[in-house]
Amino acid sequence: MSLTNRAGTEPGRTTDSYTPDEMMTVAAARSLPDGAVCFVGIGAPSTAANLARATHSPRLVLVYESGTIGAKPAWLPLSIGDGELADTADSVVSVPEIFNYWLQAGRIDVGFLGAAQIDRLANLNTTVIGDYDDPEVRLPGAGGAPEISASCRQVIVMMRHSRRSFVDRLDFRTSVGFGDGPSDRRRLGLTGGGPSVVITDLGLLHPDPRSCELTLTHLHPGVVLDQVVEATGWPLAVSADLRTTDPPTAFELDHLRRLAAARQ
Amino acid sequence: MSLTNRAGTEPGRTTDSYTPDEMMTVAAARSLPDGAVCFVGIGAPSTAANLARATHSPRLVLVYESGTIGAKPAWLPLSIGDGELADTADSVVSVPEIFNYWLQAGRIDVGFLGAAQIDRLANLNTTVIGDYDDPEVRLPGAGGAPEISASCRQVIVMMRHSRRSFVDRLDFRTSVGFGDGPSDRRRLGLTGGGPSVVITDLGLLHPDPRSCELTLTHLHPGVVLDQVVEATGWPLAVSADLRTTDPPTAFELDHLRRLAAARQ
Amino acid sequence: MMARLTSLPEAVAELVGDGDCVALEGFTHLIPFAAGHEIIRQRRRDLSLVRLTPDLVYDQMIGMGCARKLIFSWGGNPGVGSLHRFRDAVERGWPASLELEEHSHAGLTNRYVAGASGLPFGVLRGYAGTGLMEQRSSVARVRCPFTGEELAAVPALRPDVAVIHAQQADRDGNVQIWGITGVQKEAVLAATRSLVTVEEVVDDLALRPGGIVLPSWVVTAVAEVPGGAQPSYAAGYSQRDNGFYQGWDAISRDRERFQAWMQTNVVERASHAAGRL
Amino acid sequence: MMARLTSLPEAVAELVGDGDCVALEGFTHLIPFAAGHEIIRQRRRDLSLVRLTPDLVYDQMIGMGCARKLIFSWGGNPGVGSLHRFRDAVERGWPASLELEEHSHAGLTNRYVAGASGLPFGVLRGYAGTGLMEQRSSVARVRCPFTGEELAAVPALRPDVAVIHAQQADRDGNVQIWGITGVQKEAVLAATRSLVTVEEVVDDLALRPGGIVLPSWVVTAVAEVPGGAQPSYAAGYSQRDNGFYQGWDAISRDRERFQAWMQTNVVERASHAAGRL
Repeated sequence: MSLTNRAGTEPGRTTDSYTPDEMMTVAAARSLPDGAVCFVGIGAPSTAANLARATHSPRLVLVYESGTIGAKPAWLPLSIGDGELADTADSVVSVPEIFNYWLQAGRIDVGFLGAAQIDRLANLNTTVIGDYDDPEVRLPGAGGAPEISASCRQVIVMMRHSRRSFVDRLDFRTSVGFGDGPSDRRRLGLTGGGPSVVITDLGLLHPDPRSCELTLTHLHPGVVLDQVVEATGWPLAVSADLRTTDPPTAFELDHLRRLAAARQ
Repeated sequence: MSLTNRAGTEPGRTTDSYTPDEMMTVAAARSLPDGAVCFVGIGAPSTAANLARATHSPRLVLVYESGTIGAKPAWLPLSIGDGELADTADSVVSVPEIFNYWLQAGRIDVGFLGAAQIDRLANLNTTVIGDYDDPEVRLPGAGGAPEISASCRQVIVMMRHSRRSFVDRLDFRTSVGFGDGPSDRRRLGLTGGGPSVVITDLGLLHPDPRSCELTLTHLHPGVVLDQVVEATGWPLAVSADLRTTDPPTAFELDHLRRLAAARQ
Repeated sequence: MMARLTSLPEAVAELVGDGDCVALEGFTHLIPFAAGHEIIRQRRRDLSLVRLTPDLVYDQMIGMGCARKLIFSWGGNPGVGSLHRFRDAVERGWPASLELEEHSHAGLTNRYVAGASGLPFGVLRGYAGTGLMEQRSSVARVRCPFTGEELAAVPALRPDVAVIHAQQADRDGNVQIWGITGVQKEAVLAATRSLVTVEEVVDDLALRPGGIVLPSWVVTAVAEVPGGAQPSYAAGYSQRDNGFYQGWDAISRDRERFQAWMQTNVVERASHAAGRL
Repeated sequence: MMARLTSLPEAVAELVGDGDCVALEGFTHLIPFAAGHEIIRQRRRDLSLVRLTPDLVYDQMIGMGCARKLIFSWGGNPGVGSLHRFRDAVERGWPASLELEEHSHAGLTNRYVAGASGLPFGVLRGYAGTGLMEQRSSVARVRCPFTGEELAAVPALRPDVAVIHAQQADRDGNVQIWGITGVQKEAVLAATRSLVTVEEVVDDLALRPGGIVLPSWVVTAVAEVPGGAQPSYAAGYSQRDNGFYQGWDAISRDRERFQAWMQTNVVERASHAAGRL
């Protein structure tokens, strides 16, 4: 990841360079409206959600699968079970309760997922690379992902864009995006809306309203279309109205870096 | 209830008269071994369990369906949800938890039940007298009784003995004792052992080991067999080895009355 | 969506409609009497009332003609005896006939749990061999796909409105309950709308031992009603008025005496004094 | 039957046998490291290990050859990356091959819940459309008798032994946990036997905010092991040693370095010092 851009400027402040990962995190944070209830995994999603909370969404509700509801961490936790999450939460419930009463019941507006592989219908693999019984790489597995994917009103996927991860065919389907096509979520009884956006270090992809196929809608500043096509393992659909993402503001970058510096 | 007897004596103490209800309560208390876990309803069972705890079973564990586990009330609560139960409990859990994790899972040694009607196989009615759709008396209903009856290792039934309550045929079967016969509990998938004894104000009835039919095994002091036969709505089976219950000791009566006096 | 802090009359006017399925839950502790009285004052009709342990407040609502149906598992005056208004409705159709759907505690509890969990049904060991399988209890059988065992299935319960009383809320509408918490969390999570009356609105909702919190965004409205659970109680705030429960037996036995008592003590009482009996 | 207060080596010797199905539960918080280390020292073999989030202690047990099978839902080093010993076992069969049964968190959680509830199976919305339906995940389908919907069914989990770490027990063996409590209550209630290591045995088990209590009579043995959850943490007693989790990545990457580290820091360490890494 050597790509570096110049951020947008604020009057009276020196602009700053930023990394593609920072652009990805800022784009994810922007997608979280104030007051939304987010089911947050550790890593980039947690950073994005806490950035949103520190900037435009002070009333964002963070729910971690460890059972902490309404956590307001002052720094970024390393694990989803860090004491900081429990100490600052409105309520801490058991793991059965978080999955049955809160996630499965459809109380979560936005779920975040990452993955090792994604396909053009936003199905995800976090289980194995290679054959299941003789894997090349054994990944951590499902965790909360299948039910986050099934039950949240919308799912935001955050992944670095590369040919190894944006694949024509998953080695294993851990979580369902749109399955085999537009009617599949309904057929499978999945109550949530499915992936609403895939945010990468190169741009944004949205599912086509009709086919559900992921379609490139935004390039991040400085990224050219060929880069994204090259980094995608299937013939990439591109929006006729391809736009450029607004670069991170100094305000956003400042908060993001303060959060990162306070990481425990 | 006008029957009155003389209690057993303790050296140096004046004996005391006692009521049939006191005899019934004392007999029930005696049936609770120390350390047993009891699921206790309000009224006579709660009195019996607290008497046992005050006398020979100091480590008896009282579980009330309101979710109080290990309650150690200093006085007899009027309701199963009195604050005294929560304040003195080892743990207070939700109602779903008490029924699913504690009762249904088979963690309770002894359940107590009463009823408006009982039949010879110790099935109980707490629902209606008369026709269900046009009842003569609408009773409170099932409460926790069906699952207490299904899941406790043993069930102790406490009822005043009368022809109106010991009936040939129940108006409604709210809780299963032995159903229609010895193999019925297994057929119905009931995991607990079923009723072990029926304690009345006249004597004790135990299910026959083979037929499961309730059999009179003990008369309380001063009660004669004809009284019990007369108060039973079916041809009563009587043990060949019919015994007399030991009368309440002064020690037992003293504790029982202290409990009753401290009732809130 | 955060809970709105409002008054009890406004909350009832907005959230409880004629014909609704309404669960005023509370297991001996924290029974929402004041809210029930406000529903009576606002003359709601044709309600389907749900509760594990309909006690005095449901006896009052039934006797005042609010209810068309009762979904319940134990309808008595705990430690005292019958609910005479409930019995009068069932036995003699006064003031109106009352449709019953009855369960065991475990069965009705698991209806709430299924509703709170977003499942269409719940599974339990229960009902087998009892008359409850047949009596409008909405119970079915389901077979374990692993062992072949048959178990009871109950349909998820999703009331239109859940009404509970709690000790505290903060100004954002987060609610805390402690002591015997019953099935109230499940009732709120299973319902489409919810109203929580509280003893006190506090600045800081410090978690108590045994406390559970309902976050503001799963509660529709919060109304401060000190004493709103009387004659039941709110641990940390009041004691159960056992004398009232015992006295209710005589008041409720007679239709005229009941009506006179309700007129004086509920109907003509200002809403803000609700619960202060 | 009350829990016995005993030492960790005695409890492991008595309660954990070769070939047992063992759940050392803990969701990031309160992970029973000391008990896992004692199991390693006592050289248990052929264990079926169960846990939602097998982390470093399972990586260590797998690398030391204790496990035959792993039932799990997420096997990584949280916030850091892979569990290298787990991967080595799965990818290259070192030190032995490892049979896998894998679930989602929700699925494995509901296996515990069914076990704790005395039900043969649990029901959830899950697995539909995923590869987990096929991969030895022991998942079946069940149809709602009311709506006709198909849902996932998972078989009840009943481990031979559950092992957890808690903050406190009293001298009667009643146990209190607070903070993130995960699925530990369900694991203990689902298991045939249970071992609880605690930070401290106290005279008076005063209930804390957020605290849950496991009564003595559902616990088999309690052992006082201060620091027994390190490098994870025990709220109120210690902080999570995030540096250790990050450092484990390098230690565990290499078989020899791993073995040397385990020899020095676990195998040759006296049991009473367990957990004080």
